Amino acid sequence: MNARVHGIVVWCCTGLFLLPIVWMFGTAFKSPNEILNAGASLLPTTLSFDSWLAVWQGSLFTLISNTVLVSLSATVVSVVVAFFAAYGLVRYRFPAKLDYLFLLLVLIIKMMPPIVVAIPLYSLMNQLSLLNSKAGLILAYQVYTLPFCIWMLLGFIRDIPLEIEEAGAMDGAHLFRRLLHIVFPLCAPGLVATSIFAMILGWNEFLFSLLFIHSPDKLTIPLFISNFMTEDGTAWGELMVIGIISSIPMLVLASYMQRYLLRGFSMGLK
Amino acid sequence: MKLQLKNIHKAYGNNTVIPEVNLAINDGEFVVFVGPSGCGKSTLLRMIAGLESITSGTMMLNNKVLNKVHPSKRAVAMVFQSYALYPHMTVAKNIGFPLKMAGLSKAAIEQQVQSTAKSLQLTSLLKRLPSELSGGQRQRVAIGRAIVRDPELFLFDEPLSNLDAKLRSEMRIYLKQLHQQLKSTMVYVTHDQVEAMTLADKIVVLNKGAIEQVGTPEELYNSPQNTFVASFIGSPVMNFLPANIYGQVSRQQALPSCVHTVGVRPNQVCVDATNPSCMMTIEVMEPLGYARLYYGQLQGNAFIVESDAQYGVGDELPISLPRSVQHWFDANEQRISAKEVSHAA
Amino acid sequence: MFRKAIIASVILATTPMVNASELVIAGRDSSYGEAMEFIVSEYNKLQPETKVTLVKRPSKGLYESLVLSMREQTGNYDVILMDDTWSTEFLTNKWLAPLSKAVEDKDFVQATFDIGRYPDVKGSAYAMPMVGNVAMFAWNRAEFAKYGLSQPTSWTDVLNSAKKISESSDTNGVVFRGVKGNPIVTGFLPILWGYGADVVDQDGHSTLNSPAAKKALDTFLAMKQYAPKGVDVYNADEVRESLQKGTTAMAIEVWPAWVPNLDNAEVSNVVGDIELMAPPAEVGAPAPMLGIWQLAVPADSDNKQAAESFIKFATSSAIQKALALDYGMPPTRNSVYFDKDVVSKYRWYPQQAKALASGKARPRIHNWAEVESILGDYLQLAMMGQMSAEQALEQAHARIDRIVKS
Amino acid sequence: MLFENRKQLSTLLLPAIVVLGLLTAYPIISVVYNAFLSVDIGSGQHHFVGMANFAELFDDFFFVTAIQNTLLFTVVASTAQVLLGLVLALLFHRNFPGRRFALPVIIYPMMISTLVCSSIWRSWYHYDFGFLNAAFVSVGLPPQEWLFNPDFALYAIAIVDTWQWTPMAFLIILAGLQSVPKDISDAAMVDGATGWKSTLYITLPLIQKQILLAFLLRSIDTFKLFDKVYVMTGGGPGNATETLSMFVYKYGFRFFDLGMASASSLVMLAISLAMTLIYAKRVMKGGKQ
Repeated sequence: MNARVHGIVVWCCTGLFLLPIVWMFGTAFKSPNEILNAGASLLPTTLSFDSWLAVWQGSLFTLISNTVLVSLSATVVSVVVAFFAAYGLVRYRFPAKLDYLFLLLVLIIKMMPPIVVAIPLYSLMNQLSLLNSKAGLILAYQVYTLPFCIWMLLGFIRDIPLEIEEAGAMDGAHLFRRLLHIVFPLCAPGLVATSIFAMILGWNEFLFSLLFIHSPDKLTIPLFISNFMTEDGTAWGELMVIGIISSIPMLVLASYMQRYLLRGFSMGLK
Repeated sequence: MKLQLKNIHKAYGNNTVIPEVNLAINDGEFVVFVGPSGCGKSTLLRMIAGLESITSGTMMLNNKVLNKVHPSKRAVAMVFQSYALYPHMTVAKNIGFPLKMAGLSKAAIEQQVQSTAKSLQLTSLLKRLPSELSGGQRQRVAIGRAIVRDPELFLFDEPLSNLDAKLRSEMRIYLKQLHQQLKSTMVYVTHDQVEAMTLADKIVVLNKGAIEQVGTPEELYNSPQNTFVASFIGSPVMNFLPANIYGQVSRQQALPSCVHTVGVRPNQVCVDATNPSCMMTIEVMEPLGYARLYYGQLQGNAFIVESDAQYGVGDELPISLPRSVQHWFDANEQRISAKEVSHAA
Repeated sequence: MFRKAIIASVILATTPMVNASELVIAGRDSSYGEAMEFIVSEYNKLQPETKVTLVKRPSKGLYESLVLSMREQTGNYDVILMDDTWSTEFLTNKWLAPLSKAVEDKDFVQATFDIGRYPDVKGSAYAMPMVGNVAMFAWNRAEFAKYGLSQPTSWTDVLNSAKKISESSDTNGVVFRGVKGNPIVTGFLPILWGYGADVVDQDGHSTLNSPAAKKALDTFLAMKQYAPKGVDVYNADEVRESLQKGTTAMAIEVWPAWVPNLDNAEVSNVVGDIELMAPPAEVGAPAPMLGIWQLAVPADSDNKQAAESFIKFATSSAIQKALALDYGMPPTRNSVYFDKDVVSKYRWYPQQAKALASGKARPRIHNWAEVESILGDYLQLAMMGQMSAEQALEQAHARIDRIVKS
Repeated sequence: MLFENRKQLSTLLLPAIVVLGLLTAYPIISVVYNAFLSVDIGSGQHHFVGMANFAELFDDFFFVTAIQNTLLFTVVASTAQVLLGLVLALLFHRNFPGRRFALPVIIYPMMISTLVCSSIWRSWYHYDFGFLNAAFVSVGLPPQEWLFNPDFALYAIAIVDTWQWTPMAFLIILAGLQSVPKDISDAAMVDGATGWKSTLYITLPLIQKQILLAFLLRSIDTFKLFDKVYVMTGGGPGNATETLSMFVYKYGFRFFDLGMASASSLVMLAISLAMTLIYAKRVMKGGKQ
């Protein structure tokens, strides 16, 4: 397959994937009346900003900045903690297969339905006086993100040839300098992928945010989104607008980070 | 004495890899560990590097015990088989890395990297990533990274095995020059006896985790201590014949009774059309250019002869086995020196 | 708006000042949220010293938040908005604080106020009714006239009219909420009650195996063939849509809050055609289903006094009138139902007041949600034809009897 | 020697152990404990009921259906996602015009809030007014019953999940591909392996761990399927899309019946553990000296 054909094929696949997103953007710019009678149309006949005006309000900025703060912090904490843990688990020898046991336990945590975790976690957070605080939410998100990050990073760390690290040690780098100068940059694609996922987990998290936060000035985006889907009906235009607004920061982040993802080094032997 | 290994023992759990090794390496020596794969040579090297722990015994560098010193603090440099270049760093960064770890200033690093690169003819490649280099270039970068900080000891772990034959012999000469130039102590691991012979001041032959013999290349070649060393050193491999068969195929007086096996190097067998002691049917012939290798059997024992005489496959090769170049081994495969024999006689 | 401006001054004279404090109110989003926001802003005009924080929970999140918070006694909330079906659980768990005698007011529709008393209708009030929802029956008078049908008075009438309309036109006869869970149950309850049957009796035993229940379910299932395709996944959205688009002639269960725009020509094709009335009964008098949203003070609140004053304010007639007119919130006070401004906007309000007065609350059992969910599961299976009406009721009966906690 | 220092190891693992221990020890213990209790949420009173909760669950025809549905969904959705993700990753592994822009686009569905995503598709699936049926009719195909056909509803949701989460499998596998040494595939080319052959025999085995990881993570997530069902079908029609998570949700949050919620969670855990252990084991292995 030559590069041009290859490109066309990929872009066609991409386009197909994109259809619902085009619809989302189209609907966001349709007037309420046009939404009602949309049928098979993807794009609006006339641009309408009604939905945007309805969503745009003062609290939106607070909501977004809260969400960015919470999910970014949760991601950083998770990725750093998981990076160390995964490194230890991959490289070090454990007695009695304790490493596998630990990984299995981590996996079980990941498998737990968040709802059953939420109820006891609520009591715990209450006792720690962490209810209704962003710090508490960041901590609570670790239940989702940390097990995930540990498992994600295992493979990427394992892919780094041992000899490169040994060379680092011979060159005078002790553990933490080796992690910083060698392991960390070499895991970059894996770390980026992991961070994006962790970030998404935090970004779209609904349940803990609903239960653990009650001050309006600390709420996150997903709760705001649910405002547009109520028993009284779904506000389609508004829902699509908030869908776009809430996904843009993630998209920007992912676009920025993708170069690390696509960089990748040949770590082969020859 | 630069490096001293006393009663070094290595085991993984119940699995003993190195039963006991004692070795002394002098300052400025080029020492080669050679042996078949799995003989423990790499493990030994990695213990010197600090990458493997020492189960028991004492290792001393410059008369200081090294056992518990972390590799990063040993002032030992190592060149890996895979070169282990940092894929995300340019050549300059790779070479400068040990200096950076040692806490040198940027200017100092820059200056040393430049001079090292110059000596290795890498100056034009400094901005490249390892993935953009050829095998030989990577090799030189790996060496550059090792020499840049002037270590107490250089370790080489089969550094040439990933290169093609031509490059390998070039690099061999280069390494030899480097050693003469730096006059530093180097320990080199290989499974290739040619490399060992050409490079070493001192060869350590290892087998099953134990040292079989230590000596200069000539010593090892001329008086191998046992059949293992005898067969491992020298190419093509030494011919071995049981003492009784040797008696039949050579027209010699009876060998001392303690001799069990007789070894003759192929290039020391005479092709003697006029007065052969026996004939060998040529089964395979390999021309080397300056000579030919003839493969056949003597009374059921494989035998190789190197000679410039011109014979073909199927021909009967007239050979005679001179006494002066025979190696005698006893029932335990240990060398019996001529002195011992004459003494016994 | 002029009316809003005068409310504050009216109430200023009637409400005692309370000390400066901070109130956190757990409310709902969407129209309830906007209504609450209005109340809060009016209250702040009156009590500028009191900082009121309104927490708008999504409708599927309020209950969970409340239970967790009150169970752990966090004291997070000072005022809560709650559905009357939750009150039995909250009250028996002693999670609510009693209100003072001062909240009693004869102006409230008695049935809506009594729902907040504990342990029985003679007990003291623990909650005040803010929104007086009552399930109504909707029918399209114009459509009925077309086929010479008259107002249905029994469920058999409904079924026959549905048949007639469906068979003679493209219009569907009847629509209801068929989606699994709570919706299908509330869609079915008016019929069940209309047949004189119920889910549980006074002592909290399941009575779903009664012959009347069987008849009710048969009627309900028979209606499916005159309902729009896919009614098994219909929810409020779809019911409203079918009514307003005029594609369906009747709706079994319509909550007034869903349809403030029935007569709004911009979104409705049936302006002036739809009648809302108390649901028909097959035997005895109609028993419309109450859906009261109450305001209460959690026992763990630290500002009970201020909270009570807020609740009283929020349920005052001036506020209710404003809520009814501007936010379509059905009131709970007689004076508002018969207010002429209000009636001129919602012509069916007198009907609604009547329905409210004779309204019936859903069973006062501890775990109604669970009972409702079980019943909903089996109703759906029967609706899908995967089980006969008899089997569905029998199995629902057995399971409900086992788990019900009164 | 590099990796034998216990103190270093504890330093590395301690943060994770502290965070996870603090957050999950109590929840895990309480789940296991509560599964054998009958708990009254209000008073906090509880008494031991042995296996009664489990008996109740397995006696419930809806629960058994939920297990079947969940397993079917997990297999279908995670397989679709990993396969599609693999194909996309292989396509994206080679450079092409505009790759830098196509990548963010292709992972965009994952960034959209699940609520919004489920709503978009709920609207698309609407029988009368939905985009899909409108598109079908406009090209002369009959409209489909997407969500209210009990035989198709689960697959309809699987389509949505695949749309949203294939990007995750794609990214994991792509990241794996990026760390495959280029010279290996080049060497394969020299050895005469053509495109797909070199992919099949050379590349795939090298990224086997990433493929397994994608499978592992996706099957855990799909096994927990909740939001989409909640928004799109509520578990219906009938019990066609009833899942285990819906059960746990119902017991945990609608009824606050901690005993039953914990018991159903344990059943969930047991099944998902049994299901994933095979590849979890293979993902865990290797990498040490």
